[in-house]
Amino acid sequence: MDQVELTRSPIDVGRVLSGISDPECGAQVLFLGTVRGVEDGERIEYLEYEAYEEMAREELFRLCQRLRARWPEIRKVAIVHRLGRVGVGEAAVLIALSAPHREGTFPALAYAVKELKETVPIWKKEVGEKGARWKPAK
Amino acid sequence: MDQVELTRSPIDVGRVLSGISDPECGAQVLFLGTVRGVEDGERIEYLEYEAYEEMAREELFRLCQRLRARWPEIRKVAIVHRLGRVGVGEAAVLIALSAPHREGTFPALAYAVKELKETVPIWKKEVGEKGARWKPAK
Amino acid sequence: MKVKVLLFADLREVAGQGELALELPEGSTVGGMLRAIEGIYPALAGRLPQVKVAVGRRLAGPEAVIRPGEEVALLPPVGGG
Amino acid sequence: MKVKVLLFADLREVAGQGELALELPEGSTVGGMLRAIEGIYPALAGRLPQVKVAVGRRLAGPEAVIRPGEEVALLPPVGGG
Repeated sequence: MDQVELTRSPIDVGRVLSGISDPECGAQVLFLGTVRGVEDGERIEYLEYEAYEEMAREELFRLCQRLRARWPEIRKVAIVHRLGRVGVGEAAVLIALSAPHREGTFPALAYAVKELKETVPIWKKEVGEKGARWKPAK
Repeated sequence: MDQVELTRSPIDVGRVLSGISDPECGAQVLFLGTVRGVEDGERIEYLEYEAYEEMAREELFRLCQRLRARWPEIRKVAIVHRLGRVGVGEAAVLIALSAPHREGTFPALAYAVKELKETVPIWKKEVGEKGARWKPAK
Repeated sequence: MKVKVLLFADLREVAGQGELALELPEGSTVGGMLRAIEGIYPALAGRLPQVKVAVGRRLAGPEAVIRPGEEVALLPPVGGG
Repeated sequence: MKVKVLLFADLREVAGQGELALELPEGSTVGGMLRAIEGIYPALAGRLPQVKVAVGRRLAGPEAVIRPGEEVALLPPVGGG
């Protein structure tokens, strides 16, 4: 079961964790990407996310399919990404998954984060004291 | 900053995540180990955890030190483990850590979970429909 | 044929609009469309080499043919997360 | 010297008590203590080969000497998480 969400509201981690719980699963792993207050010495005010929403949702579901193809033991996946303005310290992205046992969940989570950053049409504008710039994935 | 806790109360994930947040950290990862309802086809009623509490706390702090030695970029670590009776679906253990960037956080989390299971004096009695047994780490 | 091309992020800002309305010959490819955009919107030209193109919400290479009515989008380097 | 030995999990259940009170010669080692326990508590003997010993809350090998007043514990295979 894949849950994919693009939202302009703060991410509710507890709700997402409840959503991936499963009586057959003993392992849940979660990545929470938050907005850093300083980048290369510059004080950051906020990030502004923009997406090609319809395609981003489809790419996120395709990412879930690739995850399940490589790690078939995964039971539930949830990916939530913020859009619009996200302040320092706030969560911009959450990826969580559950499986009966923990083996595989850590590389699966790492893979999911990397693929999200590299393949999903979402863009991030960083607004700091020196101005604003679009920041592609490193 | 290392937070280590042995508790007989349900684990509050939100509180732990708040505790590891840091304005310099963009990456938080979390492992939540929950009680499965079925083991090898047997319906499980609950787990009962017991610890050599003083030593377990010390071992958990030593585990945090080993983590930081291998992944110096880690900023905050939190490890919470339940003691006593833990019902099916409930979280028995939570490990969370934060770092400026995500690289390293996934293997660090995997290492922390493995080390916790193998080196910390905590024992688990599984109580199911066929009876009770002490279960060492696999 | 009329083709609507969606723009995002810095492309959208540079163009000052979220979409381009192009008139292309039937059977045009993605590569042909990019050359047309280069000619019509010189402000975008310098950024096009880094851009990926989605046709029908799927990445498409330069040889891909654009069919009438398909949704086309120019994707600058992504950076979610 | 008197040595208090903490028991946990199945060892605690098999012994029917959470600690053993031993009287050992000064300078006894962990290995010597285990042999003494084997003799005094035959019910525990079969489990001792799998047991690790903590002295002063640190794992200690069979040659380690137990000093008076130190906290000693028998640790069956652990299984947290």
